[in-house]
Amino acid sequence: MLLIHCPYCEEARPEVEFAYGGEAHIARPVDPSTYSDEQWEEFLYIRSNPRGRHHERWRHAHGCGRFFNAVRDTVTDVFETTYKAGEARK
Amino acid sequence: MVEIAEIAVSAAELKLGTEPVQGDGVRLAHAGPKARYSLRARDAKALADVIGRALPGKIGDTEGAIACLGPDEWYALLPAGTEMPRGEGLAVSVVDVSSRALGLVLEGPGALAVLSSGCPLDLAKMGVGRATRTVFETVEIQVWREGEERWHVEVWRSFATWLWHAFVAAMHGAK
Amino acid sequence: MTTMKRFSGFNLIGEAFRSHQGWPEHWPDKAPKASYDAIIVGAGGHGLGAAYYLAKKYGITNVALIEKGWLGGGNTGRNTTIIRSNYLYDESAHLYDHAVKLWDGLSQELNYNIMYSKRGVLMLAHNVHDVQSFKRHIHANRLNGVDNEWLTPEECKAYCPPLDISPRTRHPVLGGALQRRGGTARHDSVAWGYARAASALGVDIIQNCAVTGIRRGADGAIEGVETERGFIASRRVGVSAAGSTSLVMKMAGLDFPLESYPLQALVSEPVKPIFPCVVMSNTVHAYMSQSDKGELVIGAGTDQYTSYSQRGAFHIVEHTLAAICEIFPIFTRMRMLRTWGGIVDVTPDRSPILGKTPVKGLYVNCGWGTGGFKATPGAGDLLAYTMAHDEPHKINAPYNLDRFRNGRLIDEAAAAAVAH
Amino acid sequence: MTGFRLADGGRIDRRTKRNFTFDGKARWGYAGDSLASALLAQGQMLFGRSFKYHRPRGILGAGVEEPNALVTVDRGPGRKTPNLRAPSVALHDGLAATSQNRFPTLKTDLIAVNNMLSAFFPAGFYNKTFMWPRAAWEKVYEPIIRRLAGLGDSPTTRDPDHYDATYAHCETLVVGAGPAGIAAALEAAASGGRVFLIDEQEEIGGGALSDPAQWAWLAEASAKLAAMDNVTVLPRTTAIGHYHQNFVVAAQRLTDHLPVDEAEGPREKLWRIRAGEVVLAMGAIERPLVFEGNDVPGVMLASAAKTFALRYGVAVGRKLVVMALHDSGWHDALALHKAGVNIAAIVDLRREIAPELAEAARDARIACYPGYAVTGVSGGQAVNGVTVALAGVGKGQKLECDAVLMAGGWTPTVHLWSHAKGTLRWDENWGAYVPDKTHENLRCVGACAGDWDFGSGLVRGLLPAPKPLHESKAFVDFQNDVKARDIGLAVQEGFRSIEHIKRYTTNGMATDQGKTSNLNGLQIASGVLHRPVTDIGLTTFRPPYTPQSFGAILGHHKEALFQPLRKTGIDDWADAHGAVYENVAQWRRARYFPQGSEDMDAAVARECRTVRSAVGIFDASTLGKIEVVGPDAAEFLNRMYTNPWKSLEPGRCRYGLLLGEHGFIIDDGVSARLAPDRFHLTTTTGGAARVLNMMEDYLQTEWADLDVWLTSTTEQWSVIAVQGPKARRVIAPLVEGIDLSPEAFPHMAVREGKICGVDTRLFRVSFTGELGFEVNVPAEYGRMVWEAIWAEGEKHGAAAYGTETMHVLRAEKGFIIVGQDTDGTVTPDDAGLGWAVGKKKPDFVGKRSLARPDIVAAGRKQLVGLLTDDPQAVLEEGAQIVADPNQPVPMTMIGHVTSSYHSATMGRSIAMALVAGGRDRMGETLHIPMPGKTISAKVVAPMFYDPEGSRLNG
Repeated sequence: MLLIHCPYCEEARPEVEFAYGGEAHIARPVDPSTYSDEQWEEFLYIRSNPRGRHHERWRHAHGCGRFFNAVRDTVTDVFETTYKAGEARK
Repeated sequence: MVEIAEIAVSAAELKLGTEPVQGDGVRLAHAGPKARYSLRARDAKALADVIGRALPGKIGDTEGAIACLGPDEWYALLPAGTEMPRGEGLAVSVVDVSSRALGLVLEGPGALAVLSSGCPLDLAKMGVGRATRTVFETVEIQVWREGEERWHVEVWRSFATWLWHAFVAAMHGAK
Repeated sequence: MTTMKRFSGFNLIGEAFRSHQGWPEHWPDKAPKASYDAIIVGAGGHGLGAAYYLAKKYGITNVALIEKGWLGGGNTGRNTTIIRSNYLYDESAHLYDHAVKLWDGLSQELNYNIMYSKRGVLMLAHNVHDVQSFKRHIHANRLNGVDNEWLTPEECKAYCPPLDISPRTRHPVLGGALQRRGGTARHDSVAWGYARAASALGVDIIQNCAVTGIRRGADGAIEGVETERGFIASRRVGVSAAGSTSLVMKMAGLDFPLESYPLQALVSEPVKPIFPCVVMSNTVHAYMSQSDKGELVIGAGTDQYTSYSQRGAFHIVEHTLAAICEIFPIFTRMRMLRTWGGIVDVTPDRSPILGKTPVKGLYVNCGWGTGGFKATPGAGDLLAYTMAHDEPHKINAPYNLDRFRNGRLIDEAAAAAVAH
Repeated sequence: MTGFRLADGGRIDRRTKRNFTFDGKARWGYAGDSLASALLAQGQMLFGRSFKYHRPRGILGAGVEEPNALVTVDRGPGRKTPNLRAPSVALHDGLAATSQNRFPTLKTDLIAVNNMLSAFFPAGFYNKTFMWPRAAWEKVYEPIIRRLAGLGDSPTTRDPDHYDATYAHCETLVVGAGPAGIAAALEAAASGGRVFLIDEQEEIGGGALSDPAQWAWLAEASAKLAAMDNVTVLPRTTAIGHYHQNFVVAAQRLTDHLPVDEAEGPREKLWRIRAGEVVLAMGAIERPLVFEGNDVPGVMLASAAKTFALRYGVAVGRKLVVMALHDSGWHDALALHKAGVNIAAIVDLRREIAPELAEAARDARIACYPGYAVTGVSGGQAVNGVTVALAGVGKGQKLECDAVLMAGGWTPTVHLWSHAKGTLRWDENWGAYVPDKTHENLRCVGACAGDWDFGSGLVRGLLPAPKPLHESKAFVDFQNDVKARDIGLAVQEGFRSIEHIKRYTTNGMATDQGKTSNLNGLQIASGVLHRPVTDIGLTTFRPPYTPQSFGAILGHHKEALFQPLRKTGIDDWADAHGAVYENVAQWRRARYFPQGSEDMDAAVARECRTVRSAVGIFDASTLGKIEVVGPDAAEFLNRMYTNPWKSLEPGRCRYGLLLGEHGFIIDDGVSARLAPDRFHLTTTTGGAARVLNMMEDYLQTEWADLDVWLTSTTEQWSVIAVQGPKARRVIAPLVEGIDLSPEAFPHMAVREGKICGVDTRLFRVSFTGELGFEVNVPAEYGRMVWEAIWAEGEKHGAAAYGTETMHVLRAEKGFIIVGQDTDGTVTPDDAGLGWAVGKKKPDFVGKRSLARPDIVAAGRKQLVGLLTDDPQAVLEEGAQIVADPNQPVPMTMIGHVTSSYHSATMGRSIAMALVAGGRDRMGETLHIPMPGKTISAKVVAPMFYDPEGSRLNG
């Protein structure tokens, strides 16, 4: 069970309090109708799925309830950092 | 030859306890009726003005029976019947959830162990007067440390029966 | 071509009298040649199958199979070896049944006992919605010529005695869907059998040779692959790299709709025969069978986050065993012997991608999620067909990349959607 | 000495006898004995039969590494446990143990014939045969193989025992309570932090338990630890695995060491420990030697013999020969001699022996054979001698003995280190892998760190083989019967990596998971391949460290506590009124209320008729509810749902349709606007949590600028649906402060007031097509209000109805159920809900996906109604639909039946179906091929009753 530092609660909490939210920094277009089918496909489905540094979303669902972002190494599962939603990509 | 004995009690047959249960150094009881409000706002001050009460500023702190659960979320646990203004039209959310949850109280030197049987938090490090949302195994709860050895647990109504018996199982060493 | 000493009881006895010194290598370890007619990246069951069928059925024998580690060392050697084809949609039923037909008689074809055991796969229904969903499967399967039948709780119990069908359990058994042709096979033997047969047909199996790049020509078409052991030229490259597919595709400049998740499985200590079939329960989240060795083989769930660590969380195992003992309460005293983790590559509709890519000469087979083993011969054959004809077979045509753009998804999981 | 029990010594209590049985025969030992030591004391050498060849086997080790002596312990009905290791089974009065994998008896095992035929069963033999005739694999060969394999028997009844589980936290966790572990614990404890010290054995001490010289110190240290309240010492507790960020799972055995009648409380307890720092002090396991006959009962590890003598006061033989490659063998031999065990000889392949050791041996009158090696063992079910030869070649000479001790060097126990993905380094001095790097706050101390003075030894722990490898009958993995030659064969057949060799030979895959065989296998392979061990690789250790009962792992999650079953506040009433239930998501819901001998069809028909003709009452409390509050509430809902919300006036309700971003329907429900800035949303029962999480996601991450908040109120409200022409009359007497007249309170409106004196949110909505109300009251009043409504209802001939009737009634109106009439691939237009999509809205969740090529393509499956030609034929839900029933299999299926019922109201069957191009097929006859018959049905609009909706007004 991972220990995840919640940037809002400012403490490390057990994974079972959190819900994984997939890759981070994939913003929904302001006006999707302007997107081509290819662009829309990319927004919906294309993911970087890297081996190594991964920017991802978590929600402290059973804690403060907030979504936030994290950088985790997908080979070691070690978190490099976590930061609040809306903050710039780290 | 496989022969599977019937289970003694089924999940459907579990009943929510009504009388307190005394275990080895720990007592499980109902907290009794409460008024409960889910309070939300970006601006704590605006919300405080609406409800006319002070709000704890830091997540996990409590003040006047109001806990700060998140950056824009507070939870009030007040005497039954307490009313609260809704702040119509303002950038706040006041929702009466008095009936949504039940309060269970674990008290005694053994209370920490019972809670820790299914809650993965390091509760020993949780100060008196702190409160947080967390889980007991798969069920979401709120834990309020009301005293060194007194813990108030908020749980949604329909999960209370399971939680009550999970506590009892932990109290009796899963007997 | 290397000669392959035939496996048979007769030869086994013969060899016994000379301490088995006459058995040759299953497959010679080859160094890469400068170029091949076709290259398969990834020597799991699917890649091995593709290499074998390219040589056997489609006449392309100058084939290199390159593998970054040891063949069969990925999900092929880490799964719970369940074989079935009772899928709902026509596309899936045809795909998996193509595989099941190939499983039948594969031992004889490869002259390698892969221990395909038609023990039957029983899927349990625990609520009204399960029943509706399974009946839909059964009717669709029947009209597709795929065997799948409905069993009452009592019939389920008779088929699998350790099952608790008491109506007082948390998720009472309301019935089950049984595919009698379903079952299990020995995963390592499948990999080794294909490897031995493929190399006997001239396929070069090159292990410990990671792909480091994919070379494309001015016209964008594939020219070959860069590897730790140098460049290998070929105008046809098939990638069958499971959890690593995203990484290989990036080398070709392609972003894929894939995510890789940890999946755990575990076995108990071996015991005498007690569990006669394969049982799956989606509602309780458990599936289990008993291996020839006597171990209870149990599939656990995936972790919630993507990872390549091949290491899962313990609470996943807790939930899995709680589910197993809920359905089969006689097993609480059994002991867990070994757990392990694999990396499963999952697509948005949880169905595979098997066919051509936007890059000429580059073909892909991926996205099998947790269900790849059962498809091994079929996936291998269809990848081989697609590479040989530069166009997909009608069975795998629907499993293209376009579906994520045009919305023609094949979503079996959604079809079993959570109810009202 | 009596039997093999030494005159004195050991930690056993010679005043307290323990009676037990082995294979039914009465035996006895002392308190403090293990099953193994007690049996050895009585001269039992034969303990079990091997997995494949059923060879007679004795004790190899004194701990968890034991591969041979597996027993089944029977503690009464439902309490049989197979495959326990005799050295790890604590002796107690009444212990009933039986040997395994033999037929019929341990002494005479007929299946030992396999042993004669072993030449025919080399590694991987099953891949090479059993292929002809084709059918015989499943019918003949496989069943036989299965019966021969499998060690002990599985339990066959429910386990009466209970199991406990907990989380725990500490600053320092020390795994292994040998001298190194105890020292680490004392040191950590001094700093005041919370310390856990856990050890798998009956008492702490580890190696010190086999060294009387350390007992005084051990007693002192134990007392000191016990006295510190920041230290928790857990014996009989095995750390089974290390997981991310120092999460260590350990299992404590609480009662198996006690007589059955004294065993109270849970059998085992699972400790899920999160530690700041983890210190591994798990010691090292001695390595057996690979020589001909090394599996004859009586051949064992030197360290085991030492433990049996010094800890349990048992000599493993009357005349022992030690085969050493390592000084530790000499130290153990001398210790044994000192304890009164007769050591006849020490054989050591090394020519140079440390002078002080050689001298001590001479003083002890122990014959020494430096430069010699054992080349063979004589004896069948027990050792009667060994052959030793100079440098292990030539005929050699026979030494009489009844036990042979192997000292092949040591293997650090790095299992948990490896679980944590810590890297390993090959240590030449040890001839073993030792811990190297880790990213966890984790360290090893003592032997498992490669830090312990065993003296020196031959690092390549192999004896010279007198025969060519392919003839070698020396065993590497004892339990799985893997011989040295099997590893040779694997290499010969082209297997190069240790992973392949392991899988092909099954070396290291037995219940001991290779604790004594992995390294020998590795060294043999490296020898054949002429490549250094480090080139062959290392098989990764996986949890658990030792086999762990399922029971402790699932803890409290069994039987009634397996998973919560959610019930509504009205559930008890339904129960008292004979409701039959169905499970929906985590809830149980009343499905129907049979009266007398009614079956479901009869009950549902009656309930339906009552609702249509009078009034019915339904518990809808499980529906998900979300209170949406804030100035931007309407804007938010407008973006989430397909239809427009801004125009909805306070006091009015609207049906909302929710799509995923992929454009497919995922939820629906009727929602009400209570005030300009406050909505009361409802969702499906199963969708509640999913929908709230999805809305939070958009709100927090896409539209963070909106001032609106979401609060789950699912459990705040009990919801009672009152439906039917008499609905208004039923609730009227109970309602205060709400004008129920049709003019004041139209369909799809909401009012707040009181009912039975309780606050209510009263909805005028209908999922039945009848005049209807949904009464929302605070959950704790649900039962009271329900009973009041019921009492009023009875005056009007009301019926309580369940989900099945609800389904029929809504189907008669063509209302969909998300998850039944949709399946995650259905768009609003497919479902005939195009009207619920705001055409003028620039955007909403899922809108863009609705423009994808395949979604706008013709021929998509559309929801239609079906009327069977035979009005009494009720289609099966899930049945497939074809246009041409006479086509061959595989048929072209054009759709399937999603909902199908007998409609008492219509006096015939009705059905809904998803059919390709369905709306263009109105009036067409389609076919539903069923086993043995084909049913024909006409395509109609999915609206069977009161199409103009006049009944809504009662």
